[in-house]
Amino acid sequence: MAVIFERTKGLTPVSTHYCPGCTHGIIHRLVAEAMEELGVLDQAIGVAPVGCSVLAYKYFNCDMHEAAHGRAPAVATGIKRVWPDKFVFAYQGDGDLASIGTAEIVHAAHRSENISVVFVNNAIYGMTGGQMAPTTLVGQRTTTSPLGRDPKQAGFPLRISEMLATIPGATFIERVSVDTPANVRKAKRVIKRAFEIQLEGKGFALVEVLSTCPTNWGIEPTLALKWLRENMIPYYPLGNFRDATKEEVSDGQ
Amino acid sequence: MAVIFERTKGLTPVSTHYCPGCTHGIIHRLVAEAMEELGVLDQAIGVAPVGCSVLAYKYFNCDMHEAAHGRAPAVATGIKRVWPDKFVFAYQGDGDLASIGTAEIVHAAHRSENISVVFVNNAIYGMTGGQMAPTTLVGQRTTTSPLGRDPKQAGFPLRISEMLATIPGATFIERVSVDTPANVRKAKRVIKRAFEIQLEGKGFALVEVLSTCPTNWGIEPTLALKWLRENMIPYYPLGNFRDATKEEVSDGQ
Amino acid sequence: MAKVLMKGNEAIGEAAILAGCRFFFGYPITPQSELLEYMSLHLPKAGGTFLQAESEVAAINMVYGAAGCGARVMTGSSSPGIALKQEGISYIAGAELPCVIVNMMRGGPGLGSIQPAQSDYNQSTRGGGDGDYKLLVYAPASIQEMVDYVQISFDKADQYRNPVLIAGDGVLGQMMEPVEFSSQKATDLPAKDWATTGTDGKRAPNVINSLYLDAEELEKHNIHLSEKYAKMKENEQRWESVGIEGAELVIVAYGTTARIARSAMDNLNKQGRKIGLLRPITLWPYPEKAFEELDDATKHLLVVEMSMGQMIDDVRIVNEGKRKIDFVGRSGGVIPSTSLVEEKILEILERSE
Amino acid sequence: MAKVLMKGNEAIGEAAILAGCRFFFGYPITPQSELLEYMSLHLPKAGGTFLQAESEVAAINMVYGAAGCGARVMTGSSSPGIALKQEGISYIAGAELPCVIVNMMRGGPGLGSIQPAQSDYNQSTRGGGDGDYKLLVYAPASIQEMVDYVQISFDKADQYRNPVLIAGDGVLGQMMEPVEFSSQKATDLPAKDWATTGTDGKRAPNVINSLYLDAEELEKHNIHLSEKYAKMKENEQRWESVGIEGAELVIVAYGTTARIARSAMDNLNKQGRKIGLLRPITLWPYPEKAFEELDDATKHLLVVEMSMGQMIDDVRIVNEGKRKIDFVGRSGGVIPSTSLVEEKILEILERSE
Amino acid sequence: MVSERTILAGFGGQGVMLMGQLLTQAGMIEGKEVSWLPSYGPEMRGGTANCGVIVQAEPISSPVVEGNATSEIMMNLPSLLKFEEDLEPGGKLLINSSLISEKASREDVEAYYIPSSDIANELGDTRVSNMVMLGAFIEVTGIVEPESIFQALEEKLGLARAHLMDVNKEAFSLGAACVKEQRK
Amino acid sequence: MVSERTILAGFGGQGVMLMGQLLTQAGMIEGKEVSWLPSYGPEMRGGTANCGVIVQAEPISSPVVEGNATSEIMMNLPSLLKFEEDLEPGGKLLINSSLISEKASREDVEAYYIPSSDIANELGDTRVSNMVMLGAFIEVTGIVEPESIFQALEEKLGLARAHLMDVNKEAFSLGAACVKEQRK
Amino acid sequence: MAAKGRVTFSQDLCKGCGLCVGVCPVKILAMDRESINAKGYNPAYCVEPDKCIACTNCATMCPDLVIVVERL
Amino acid sequence: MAAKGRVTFSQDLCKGCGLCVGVCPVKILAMDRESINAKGYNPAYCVEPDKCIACTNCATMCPDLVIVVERL
Ligand SMILES: Cc1ncc(C[n+]2csc(CCOP(=O)(O)OP(=O)(O)O)c2C)c(N)n1
Ligand SMILES: Cc1ncc(C[n+]2csc(CCOP(=O)(O)OP(=O)(O)O)c2C)c(N)n1
Ligand code: SF4
Ligand code: SF4
Ligand code: SF4
Ligand code: SF4
Ligand code: SF4
Ligand code: SF4
Ligand SMILES: [Mg+2]
Ligand SMILES: [Mg+2]
Repeated sequence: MAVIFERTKGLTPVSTHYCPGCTHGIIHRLVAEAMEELGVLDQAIGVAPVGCSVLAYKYFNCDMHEAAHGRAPAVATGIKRVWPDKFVFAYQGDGDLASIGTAEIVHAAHRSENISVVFVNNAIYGMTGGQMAPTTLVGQRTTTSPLGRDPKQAGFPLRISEMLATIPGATFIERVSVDTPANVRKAKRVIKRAFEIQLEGKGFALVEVLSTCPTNWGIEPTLALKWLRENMIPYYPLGNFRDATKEEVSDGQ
Repeated sequence: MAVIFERTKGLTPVSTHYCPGCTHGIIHRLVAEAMEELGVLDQAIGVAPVGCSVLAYKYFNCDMHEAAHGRAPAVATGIKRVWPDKFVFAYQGDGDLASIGTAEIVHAAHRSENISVVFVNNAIYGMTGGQMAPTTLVGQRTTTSPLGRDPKQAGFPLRISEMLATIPGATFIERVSVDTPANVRKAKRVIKRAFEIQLEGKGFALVEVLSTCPTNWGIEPTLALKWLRENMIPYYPLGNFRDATKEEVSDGQ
Repeated sequence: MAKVLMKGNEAIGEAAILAGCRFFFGYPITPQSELLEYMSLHLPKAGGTFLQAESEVAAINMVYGAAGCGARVMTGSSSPGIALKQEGISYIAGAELPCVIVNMMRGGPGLGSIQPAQSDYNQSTRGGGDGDYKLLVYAPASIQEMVDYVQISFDKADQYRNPVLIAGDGVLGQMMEPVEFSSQKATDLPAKDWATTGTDGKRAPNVINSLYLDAEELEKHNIHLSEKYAKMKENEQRWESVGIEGAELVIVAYGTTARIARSAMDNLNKQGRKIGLLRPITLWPYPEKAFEELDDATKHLLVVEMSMGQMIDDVRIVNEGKRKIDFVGRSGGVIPSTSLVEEKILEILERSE
Repeated sequence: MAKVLMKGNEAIGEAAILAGCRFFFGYPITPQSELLEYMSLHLPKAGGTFLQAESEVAAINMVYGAAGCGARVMTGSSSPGIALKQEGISYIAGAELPCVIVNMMRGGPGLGSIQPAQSDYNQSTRGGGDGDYKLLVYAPASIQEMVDYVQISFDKADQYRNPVLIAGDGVLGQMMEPVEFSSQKATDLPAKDWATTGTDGKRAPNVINSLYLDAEELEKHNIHLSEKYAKMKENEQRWESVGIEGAELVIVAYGTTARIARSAMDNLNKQGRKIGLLRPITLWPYPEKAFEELDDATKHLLVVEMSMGQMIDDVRIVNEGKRKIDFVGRSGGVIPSTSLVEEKILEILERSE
Repeated sequence: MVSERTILAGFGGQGVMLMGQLLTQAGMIEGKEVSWLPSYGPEMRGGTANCGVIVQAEPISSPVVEGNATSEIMMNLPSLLKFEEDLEPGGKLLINSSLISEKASREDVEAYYIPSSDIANELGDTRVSNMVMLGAFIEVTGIVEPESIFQALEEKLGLARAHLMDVNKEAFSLGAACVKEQRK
Repeated sequence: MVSERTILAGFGGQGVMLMGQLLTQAGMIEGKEVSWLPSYGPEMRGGTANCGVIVQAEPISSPVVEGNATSEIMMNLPSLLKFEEDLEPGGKLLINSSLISEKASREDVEAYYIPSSDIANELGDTRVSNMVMLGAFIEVTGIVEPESIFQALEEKLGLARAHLMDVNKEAFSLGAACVKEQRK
Repeated sequence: MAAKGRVTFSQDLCKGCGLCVGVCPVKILAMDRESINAKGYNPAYCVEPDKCIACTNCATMCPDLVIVVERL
Repeated sequence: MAAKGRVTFSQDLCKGCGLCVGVCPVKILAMDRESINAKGYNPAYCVEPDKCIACTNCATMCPDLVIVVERL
């Protein structure tokens, strides 16, 4: 008889403030387990964003720094430059990373900061009540696209992973999803791999995780997973967009 | 007997403040000629950046708006949304566009703002005295990379055109150079094409122009052109990176 | 027109549309997001454009562009978002463009809380941007007043070619009150012949700009701006005063806290006290003239704010040592209670009796 | 140690390195870029890290991160760049982290000019960010003083866990003067047990944060901050006064203008006048105590600034109507001349004679 | 003088905010001075919702109802525990007894126990439990006429949802009836 | 009392800033109070450069040299036109007569005309024309010892460029000689 | 033959989202519509504990770490 | 046979950068080391005007619009 699944020590023993069925909770667990399994919890400094996961500093069981909206990569840069040997990660939402924080994430990748970023794309601004994000799908209704996102007005959704993958310093970029147990397990492996890249000193790694927001999508949790699968994955294909550790030459030339 | 080359009406009759041999002057002429030839001068509103071309508002012979550092695409957005039928262009340097203004240019492309951007990449901050830009080449000495740009510390140079070309809304992205008469003529055609795309209402177009900064490179003007050719073009290949007007489907899917 | 029950944020949006605002550039933030949301639905219907910018920085620079075109344009945010706009606001003031900025203040500093506060008084009146510039700052105290001041703000912005800030707070943004959208007429305003509209071949190019590389030129510009601000100081001070004649103590408070103070005052006056209220409606220019109305009976001023006390500086400046100044307030998003104010007043009066 | 001739910007850099600063995050801007440039060459030699950030916004947030780690960290910019940092500064103040920020002021508003100015007085002392917070603001008047105050700034930042701003201007940044880097000893400072260093399995996680979703919690935090600021107000006021005893007029000026004012004062005193100079070294806390030293002979205060007059507010606050306050200054990047100040003084004295 | 300062509180989803708005709107329809102030705190994510409503003859200064409530509608236990102390002595306390088994802890208030969730359930629509409470509230306070509430509701529902009027009205009168019962 | 407030101005590339720094450093070496204040305006892109240097016994208050210069070194015509009025009556005005054919327009100043570009050219290094002017200036003012200037120059040049000392020294003495000539 | 397992729910942490229910391959999980936990939700529970095959699907999808899985 | 052309220099606008000189296919442009223009630079000029083939290379590269080219 063996316990094969239990609460990770990477999370503090508190209940989160997330809405029922919000997949932020799953992603928190994956990040925490990856840190625990890699044995870096006591050397880790995490950066929480502004967004629904703003209170991540209460949940991850390691030193944490709460950043300004969008600036987590800059804050993480400041931390990593001071402690090059510690494990530094940022956890960001799509409003945080793909909108207000665009410059900061592009340039963290550009400098190939040796940090790990977990990018939770739920195609909406969860925290502030469901406004449109750059990642909101065409036609998707939000409180600031009440008739559905109109590409004529607001453009087509931004694919961050594809964009960042063109940057020489972006060592590792992969998109995963947490809509099924299989995908959750896959996501865990990818997050762990991204973290290892930092431990190997190989530079910037980002994992984009497709996530749900049952509350602001107005869809109950199980159907939200289905919606993610049927609507988000076709536009945001899963897979690796760059793994410079496997490229012959990774000098940006 | 015919005048086959004379001063364009697109420029005011003043001498610029640019250093001798600075190719900002050539690029100004190309932009001005393109506007004149397309007959949009009296319907044009240009946006000047912060950088050596900050005084562009004195040179272009049309309504002009001087933007804050890096924010020209946002200012141009504000203008274009008010006057969708006027011709709106932004002129930006590489510090302005590729560093502080990263978010603004990415999102202007993301929304496919129907504007034209002329992006002058001289691999340095000219105006402020030759500091490192995101586009500064590896090993290039600047006042803030006095021993040469070290990719370990500052990453590999950012290729903006390649990056923006991944964005669905970026209708047209091309890189040109002004190092030879042939390349200057080519640059003119490309700039004109980019402007036409706006006139056709097809969305965001950006032309990256490789340019020199003899003063801060510390290289006299003719050799600066050679340096550009031998060092910049290999890293920043010339060519078109996206022309969605030629793609079958351009709906971002 | 009949009264309707509306949320403050939404009422501002409607008032702006009625005042001819056709462009809104903003970024979501609690407790202001409903303004964005309202605009996203209703501005297009009025033939206008709503755009959710990628950030507050982008939003204010879009406003800068649109204002340069001569458009009636608005943006809104809350405290940390307004902090991000400071450079842009300084540019707009420097380039002398009209626009209206709404701040639904919340607790700070930093990320703070999302609850109502008035701790951006300094940020609003002293400018967080660089250089010598001033905003015209209105601090309405009810949804009706907010609505009225939206029209006034756009008109004054045009008249002075200056950005106008409406300083609200989470209470005013979130609460509902009946409101009337009277068809207030816009004042006669000068033509915007400075705007970027394309020359149309009919005039020399217009330039929108805040750069003056020649320091003497910039100084001239600064002197011009100063003269404009002096004019605003002379003509635009607004306030409301209630029961100040012969008052033993006058409360100085604005916005939501002025309403709470008013309740406290009414309660005490019913008990036979003589308490007055001086409510600044313009935070800049500060209503210095209002203080001239105070009479010798008044020995005490009590400043009430939802902050640790920021308006005190302005009261001290006007007061010039004449009366005792006290302060009571709550901060961080806590709304002071009527009884807190009453107790403080009684304490002051007892102390001095 | 022998004197060396150094540019102000470079001297700050050297002083910071000597004071143990090992991290600098900045973005180029005239007239401050030499500080960046100096750091880019010399900080790595001292085992430190220089990083040119993608923007001022990123730079201040890198500072936020590094300061959270307990590092001695600095950033520098000039006026519009400082405007962009306001949100970040508010966060750092809210999270109570030590760091040193240098502002080499230039003309504003907006892009303004690149010439020396002091028109960020409000931005520096009143905070352009949201919420109730204060910076400790030093305004040195010579390169030597800048150097000395770099060490003091780092120490005070650590002591109070508060950002410190060094308010210079284009003149101080660009000029050269002989300077001595005395091996000033750092004061005894508390251990930074709050820093994010990784728990090492030895303690509970540390959190760096400015968010308090519960308003009452945030208010508690605000009260704690206020108490800290009160302590700073009590203990950190600094100023220099020259010849104020029996002075008929006292000039109030800081930084570069204080030096010009001093020349004017010396000239007039040689002509038999009795002019004094009160030079605030801390702009916040404002050296209110200095004004207690003034005696009854002094009927006039003359504020001299490279702005349209921003420090006047603080002088009015302290003065409480006691003395006549006049102002003379130049703005937009123009440096006031000694004779301008002399003429103004004579005009005031004649007027009142 | 008719005047009520009311705190309404419960879980998100219980229609607390709407209940407050209907009351406010009804007051406005009758030409009274009214205000509605919601809490919009982060606790909303956690699931609680509350608002303060003032309906009175004189102009409203402070819109904050805190410590001086003349009446309260408490839809769940956490709300009762949090807000009970804000009621003035003699105030009216309406408790949703379907979800709250506790009694009022104070003796100086006038408490009513309305099994509103159960009543709504019986009506076949749990969502109308707020209308049950509102009916009870109007019966207790008489601050506005039922007709004004119905008019406000009609405006809220609009044409598309006009068919919901009946069940809401029924819920309202069952709530009122429940109070009459208790008063006997 | 030895004291000079000097404005040095010319084209970028004429070594004006360096000249000012050497003077300042020399003053410091001699234990005098000194300051050097450059203009760093946008006109630098256009190609002009100027700085103000103060060398005196008492501590320096205002480092700004404007309207009260005791001496000036003008390397080109635009500089002369711009700064001539800043010279105090009786001040010393050193003019690079190789590039400036105009004479001083004021009569109340002591003017010297040094063909410094020509002299430098003859020495085979146009870059040392600043040292020619500096030699002349020191000869005129005596504000510091030539040795102090040489020591300052040595420190500036460092080991790598120590071989340039000789030509600079020669330029310096030719400048001084030129003044002696004119004084006769 | 599939492994045998046991699932334990910390019911008070459960937010009643139902994600676990849908992913159980042997369909033995359900929401307990009868009871309300401390958080105010109907918690999930295991209807037929014996049938659990210890696949961990439920725990993998649970956002609130409610479930511990053992292999017997 | 190549076209014939004429180049005219607004010498006072010239900044002496030399870009025109290097791109003339018939090598007829040079810097005038003798004269200094109003801006203080040695301006470019055409040494052998007759040989101009009106290719516009020089004008194309001139950053300061100094040169007008005519085809004869
Ligand atoms: C400067 C600033 N602007 C805006 C906000 C308001 N705000 C808080 S969270 C958020 C969006 C969060 O969305 P996202 O990053 O997608 O995270 P999610 O909540 O969806 O997980 C915004 C706009 C803020 N706190 N600060
Ligand atoms: C907010 C802000 N930060 C910094 C500056 C200073 N600054 C002016 S121009 C410039 C860089 C310009 O470089 P680039 O965009 O490459 O243009 P170039 O001069 O090379 O043409 C900088 C950093 C500024 N004016 N405003
Ligand atoms: S609002 Fe959306 S993203 Fe935020 S906790 Fe709720 S479900 Fe998750
Ligand atoms: S500094 Fe460089 S980019 Fe700027 S004008 Fe001179 S050469 Fe051109
Ligand atoms: S472990 Fe697998 S089989 Fe067992 S209850 Fe969970 S999902 Fe069902
Ligand atoms: S997934 Fe977790 S929180 Fe959701 S119902 Fe199942 S046990 Fe409860
Ligand atoms: S037009 Fe051609 S041939 Fe004639 S001068 Fe110019 S470059 Fe030479
Ligand atoms: S290219 Fe133009 S500016 Fe340069 S030398 Fe030739 S003519 Fe003169
Ligand atoms: Mg999101
Ligand atoms: Mg550049």
